[in-house]
Amino acid sequence: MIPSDPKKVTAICFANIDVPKMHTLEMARQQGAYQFLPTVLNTFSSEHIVSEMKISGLRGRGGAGFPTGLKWSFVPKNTGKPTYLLCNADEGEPGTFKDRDLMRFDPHLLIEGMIMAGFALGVKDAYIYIRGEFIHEAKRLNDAISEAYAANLLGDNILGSSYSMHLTVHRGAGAYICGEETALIESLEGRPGRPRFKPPFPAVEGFFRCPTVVNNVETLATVPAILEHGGEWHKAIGTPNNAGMKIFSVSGNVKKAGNYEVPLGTTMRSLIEDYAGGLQNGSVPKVIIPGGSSTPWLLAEHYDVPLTYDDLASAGSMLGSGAVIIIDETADLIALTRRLAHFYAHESCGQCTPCREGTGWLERILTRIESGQGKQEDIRTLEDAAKHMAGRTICALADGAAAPILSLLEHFPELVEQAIAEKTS
Amino acid sequence: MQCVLKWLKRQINTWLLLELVRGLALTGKYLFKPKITIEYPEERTPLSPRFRGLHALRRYDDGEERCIACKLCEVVCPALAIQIDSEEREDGSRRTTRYDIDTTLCIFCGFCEEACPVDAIVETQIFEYATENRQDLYYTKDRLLATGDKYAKQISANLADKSQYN
Amino acid sequence: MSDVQFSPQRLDEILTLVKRYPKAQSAILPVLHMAMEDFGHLSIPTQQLVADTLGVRLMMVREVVTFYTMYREKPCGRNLLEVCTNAGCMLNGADELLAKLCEKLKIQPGETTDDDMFSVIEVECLGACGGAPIVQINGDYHENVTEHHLDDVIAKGRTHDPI
Amino acid sequence: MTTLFINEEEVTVAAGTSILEACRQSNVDVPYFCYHPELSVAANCRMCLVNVEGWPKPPASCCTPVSEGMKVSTESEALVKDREMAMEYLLIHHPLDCPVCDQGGECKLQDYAMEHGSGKGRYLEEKRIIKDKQLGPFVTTSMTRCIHCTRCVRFADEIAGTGDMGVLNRGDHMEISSVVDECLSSELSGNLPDICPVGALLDGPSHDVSRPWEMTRHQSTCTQCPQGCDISIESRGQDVMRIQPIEGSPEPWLCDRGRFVYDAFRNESRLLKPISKQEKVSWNDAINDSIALLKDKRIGIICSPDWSVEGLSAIRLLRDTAFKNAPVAFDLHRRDKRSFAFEEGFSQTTQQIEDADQVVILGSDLRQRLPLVMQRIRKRVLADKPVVRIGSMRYRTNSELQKDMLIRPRDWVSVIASAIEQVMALGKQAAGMQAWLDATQDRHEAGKVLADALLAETCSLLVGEEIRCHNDAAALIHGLDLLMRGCGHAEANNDGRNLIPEGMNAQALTALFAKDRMSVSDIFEDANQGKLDAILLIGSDPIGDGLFPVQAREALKKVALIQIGAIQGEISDQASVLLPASAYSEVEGTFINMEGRVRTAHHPLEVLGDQRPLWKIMMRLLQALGQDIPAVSLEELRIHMHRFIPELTKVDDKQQDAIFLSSARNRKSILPTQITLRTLDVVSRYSMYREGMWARSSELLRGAGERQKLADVIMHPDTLAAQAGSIATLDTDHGQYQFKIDVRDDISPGVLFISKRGIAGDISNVVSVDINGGSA
Repeated sequence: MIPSDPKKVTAICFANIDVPKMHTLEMARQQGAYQFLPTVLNTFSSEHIVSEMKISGLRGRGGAGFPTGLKWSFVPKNTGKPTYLLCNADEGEPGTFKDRDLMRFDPHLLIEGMIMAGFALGVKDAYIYIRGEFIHEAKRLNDAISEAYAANLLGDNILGSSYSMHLTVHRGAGAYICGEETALIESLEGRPGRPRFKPPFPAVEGFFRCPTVVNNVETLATVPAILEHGGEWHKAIGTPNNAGMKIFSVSGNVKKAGNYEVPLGTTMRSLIEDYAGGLQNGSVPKVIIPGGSSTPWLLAEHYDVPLTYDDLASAGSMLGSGAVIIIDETADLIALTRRLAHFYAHESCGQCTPCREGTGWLERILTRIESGQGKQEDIRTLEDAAKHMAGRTICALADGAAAPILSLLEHFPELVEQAIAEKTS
Repeated sequence: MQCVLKWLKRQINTWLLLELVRGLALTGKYLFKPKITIEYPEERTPLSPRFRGLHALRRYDDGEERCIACKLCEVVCPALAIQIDSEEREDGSRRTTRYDIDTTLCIFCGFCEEACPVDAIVETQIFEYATENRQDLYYTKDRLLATGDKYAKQISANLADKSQYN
Repeated sequence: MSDVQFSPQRLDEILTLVKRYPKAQSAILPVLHMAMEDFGHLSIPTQQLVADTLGVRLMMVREVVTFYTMYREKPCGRNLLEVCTNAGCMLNGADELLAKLCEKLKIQPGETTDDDMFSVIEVECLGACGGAPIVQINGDYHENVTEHHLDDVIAKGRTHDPI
Repeated sequence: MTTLFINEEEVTVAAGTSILEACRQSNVDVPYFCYHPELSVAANCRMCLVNVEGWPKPPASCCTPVSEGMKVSTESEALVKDREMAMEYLLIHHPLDCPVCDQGGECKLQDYAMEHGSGKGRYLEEKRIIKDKQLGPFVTTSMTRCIHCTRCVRFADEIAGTGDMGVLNRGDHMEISSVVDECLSSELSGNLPDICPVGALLDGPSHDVSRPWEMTRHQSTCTQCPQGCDISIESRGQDVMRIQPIEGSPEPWLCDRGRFVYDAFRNESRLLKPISKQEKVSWNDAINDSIALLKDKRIGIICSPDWSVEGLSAIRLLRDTAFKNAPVAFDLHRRDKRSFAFEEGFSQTTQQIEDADQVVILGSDLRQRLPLVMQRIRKRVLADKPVVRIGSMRYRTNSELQKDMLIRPRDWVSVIASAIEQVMALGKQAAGMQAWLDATQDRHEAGKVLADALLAETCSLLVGEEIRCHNDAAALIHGLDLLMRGCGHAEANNDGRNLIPEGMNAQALTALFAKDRMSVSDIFEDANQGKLDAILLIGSDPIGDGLFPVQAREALKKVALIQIGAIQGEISDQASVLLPASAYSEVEGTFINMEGRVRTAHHPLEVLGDQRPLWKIMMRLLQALGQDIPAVSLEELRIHMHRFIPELTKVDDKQQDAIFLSSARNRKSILPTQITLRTLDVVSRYSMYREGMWARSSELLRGAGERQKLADVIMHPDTLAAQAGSIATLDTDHGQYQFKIDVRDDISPGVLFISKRGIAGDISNVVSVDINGGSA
């Protein structure tokens, strides 16, 4: 149970994560799932929900941090076309693993959130796009959905109300780019996940050219608590412009890697030391990747940065999906960068020239440098190729691909130069 | 007075054969100086490796002709002396079926050499290709290749020499 | 028509599935997953079957099959070991683990053992970095994998038992 | 309208226009690869980046709509660097093989590399190599050069509608592929090399032969179908290398027939010297021999509609001066023998057809017959505008039609009658409707489809060969006109339908020969009955094409044939004298397409051999016949032409696109007649790859036609239990024929589809046949 005093809230999405058998409807109901749903369906209006969401200050938990209420308010009414709600569960950003836990341990929270969101947006058909590798998680969700259908929580006239919604789990098939919302839509339409250019935005023309809202798992899982306790309650958690709790997936050279839900505004040091058991080696990390591999690196000097969208932005990085990767002194940063470059080259969808050709090129240069064949001019080439890729493409994958390389060149130029100098001779 | 002196001077020059003596002295001087003329065709002056003489088409070491029928020489030729036809050979490569140079039109500017991306057409150091009729000055592909084959070594050496100025 | 066919139950399942989407083409991904389950890999006749079943063009299916990494056009070994070597796992020794695994099986990443028992693939982040290093074995996530664990897996796999 | 600033210049464009389009419209140069005005926007090449004031990142101009007051700049230091890098990215895997690449010299990548590239690549690793694809005989590929702009994929999807190209793999392994080799089955496939901005897709036939700078471009008009596209013929010396569409013409594409027919331009079947009694002779001898056969004789004139209007005017002058009462015929497919029974041509422009609320295709294999009109129909379908079809076969199209009704040709009367009845029931009236209706008995359900479409605000009827070749064609067409008038789509006394003509110049032919025009079969009949002494055949092949080869052969046993033409056909063996005339690609002249749109060919190919322009031959014949010569120059001839067709006086270069000749209206009311019918209806099929002397002489088109594998005779399996491969004996008006039958279930039962070539042509003029013993 989530306390109604915002000061006492310790978890929203993960409130019941440790409850055994929480994935069953029986146990979920015992813990309070779906209790508030009839109230929402029978007494709340769509406008009310959207305005509560706006008040709550909830920002998208998938990476971009766009205010959820605002996103919902963009959906045009009375277009004559159906509106679709898609849950983005294509969790693929290296370092991120929060949605997986949510879905396998507390799937009903997500389902409840989707019903409420769907109700607010007038959605008849909603889909959960889950990454293909999550075979068991997809099964968990499907089982939970079956239970929900059996209990009339999904389907026609939910709980006797006039609202009907169908929910389908759709498995991806191994493409990081499908986590981008328009690529996800393309993929759901049965095509390769190649992002679309915007405008038109999905809220206006998305799934099969109909208005579509795409939200992250964590975002949707927060909705029931907000509607139950009110937008103001949620706003009171965290810091003023960065309201609420956030799950951080901590990985890398820490003692206790895992998911930790903390209020926004908690410092990085506190997250690592109080929750993740501190570093494997040493006391201060060499590099912190604060929001998944696509976000620029922070150094030890930012160890005390409060974890909010705004503070991380002013530190020169991003909160992203909240995937904190801690790298200590033992790590080979060039190898790590090369590995990330390989990842982006492998995952580039291939449509935009700079990303298609640039990601592969960057990987090959880094491989060469790592294997001792680097040349002095490679540094300049790396910088050029990375810089002119970022922000010149349809989606942000190129930005993500450029970020680690630009961070490496900015913060550790001597490492690269050393690698080139040492091994070439 | 001046007039008389001038007349006297001329008389002396004439009657003492002084001009002849001076002339012979000059001749005599060159008789003993080293000679600068050569006895062409028995003797020849050295030619620059960049000399632009008769054209030749070159081959690769394995005997494959270099020319890929890109027609850049044809289009660059200011005298319109080159004519090329091409087609896809059975192995899929682009080759000429005709490569003619009309040397009566050619002004030996060397642009064809410059334009060639594969060093196929070159101008050799051959300049003695005078013929008894104009037809023989029309060089077909076979003749150009034959020239290239015959002087292959020399052409390569010249190209190697030239390459240092590129 | 080729001899690759879906079973009647599968066809029923596909029919139900198609109804959940506004257009049948949406079902290409899930139906391809089913085809992978039924036929092990996606040959061109299988892709044609999927296209015909859903009433879409073969090219659409081809595009999807070649774009997503989980669809295999060629058969792989009986046991598929997918080792994540991305950042989180790499920082926790995934590269060494992969090297050891390959050494044990005497193959390179991307290859299948001669007896067709094991295929090893290097994959991108599996989304479970908290349990790095991760190996996905026949679809199951194995977290905090050690060399010792891999020995068990190989031993089990050799006995023809499902891992 | 939206006003914005491009490089500080104020520009006003339609709202929703992209920045790139706005730049193009105001002649501001923005480099791009993937954008194509006729295709959807992909925004993947990232070459067209521009700066917009206040925007943090440079947007791709092709996919960013303009907004009011937007300040766009297309030149800045940052953009120079961005473009330089975009070129570098594109070139890292692009081979440096410009010297052997046919695109070299007209390559966007080459041009932009010079303009925007840095001149030096820093990529040191291995380059990507991609296997070439087989895309049929017209397209040669070199996929390693591909820059993945996906124009070809979008073309195959959106324009050709075949969808057989796609993008495989991802990242830098991405490649463009066709799904199965050799499957590019579009009749527009020749456009692929044109839209490829680099040398990945190249023109197959001219591969490795010529370079762009060697080409001389000749502007002309294609007469391979009534569409009459503007073409640019590219020649290298005497050889014709390519035919391409002209930018800015009404149609942006060119069909394969119009494009690859050039193969016949330099074919041995070209008639280059006068021939008399199978021997090459001088012009003087040939003219003398012709005069011996023509002077003071009763002659019939058969001419192709595809000559320039000047040439046709000269034919009229010849007839008026020397052969006053000679019958003239153009159509090789007209079974309806009533003279001046109906006139061909459109009453709408193709744009109006594209925009209409409803379009009905009546009995036409539109994709084969008018591929570019089909293209417009496809655009409609993609825009969710309805298209319905009634016909005796579900001819393959590249778009899904809303309704597709199968009928037998004998049902046309009852279809139209049923439609008339239904619109009359709704109070729509036109003078003559009732009389038309009274002359009929049966009603057909397909009439509902026609009537429903006619009730829309605007409606276009595309009337095809099934009706034009019907032996009650005049009545059917009149019925359709009545429907259009009754439903308010056409003024009283005007045509409303768009009757797809057999060839070019339909409207001009009406003006030139209206009263004297008859069916080709009439001329052959007259010859057979001894009413004629000679036939003057100007440019067509009634034995190789058309419905009357049997009659033609019989007639030519009795009368002499003088053939004038640019190319020999199957009939040429029978000709006493053959006079070589310049081909359509080799004359300066005026052409009129099916819409009545006037096209002028200004800069034709050089004349080959001893050929003369048709009008000069006509004048020479007149002179030899001892008549005054009405025109000694093209200018003088044009004075006569303007006398015959006054509308053409308005034609000058600048206005030619605006001038349309109106199609003549039906002058009299023609009612359906009863025809005795036998068991099967016969429909002759048209193939763009084998119809006409030019197409048949073009090896390229013949090859493409063979891939199509058109069977000689096809029937529905229900028709007399026909089985594929069985031999059927057909009882016709000309005796018995035996055929191997092919079976298809997308045609109407009771119909025999005859492909026009081979023996099948012999019975194609028969309206109906009986079938005997479908034994194997």
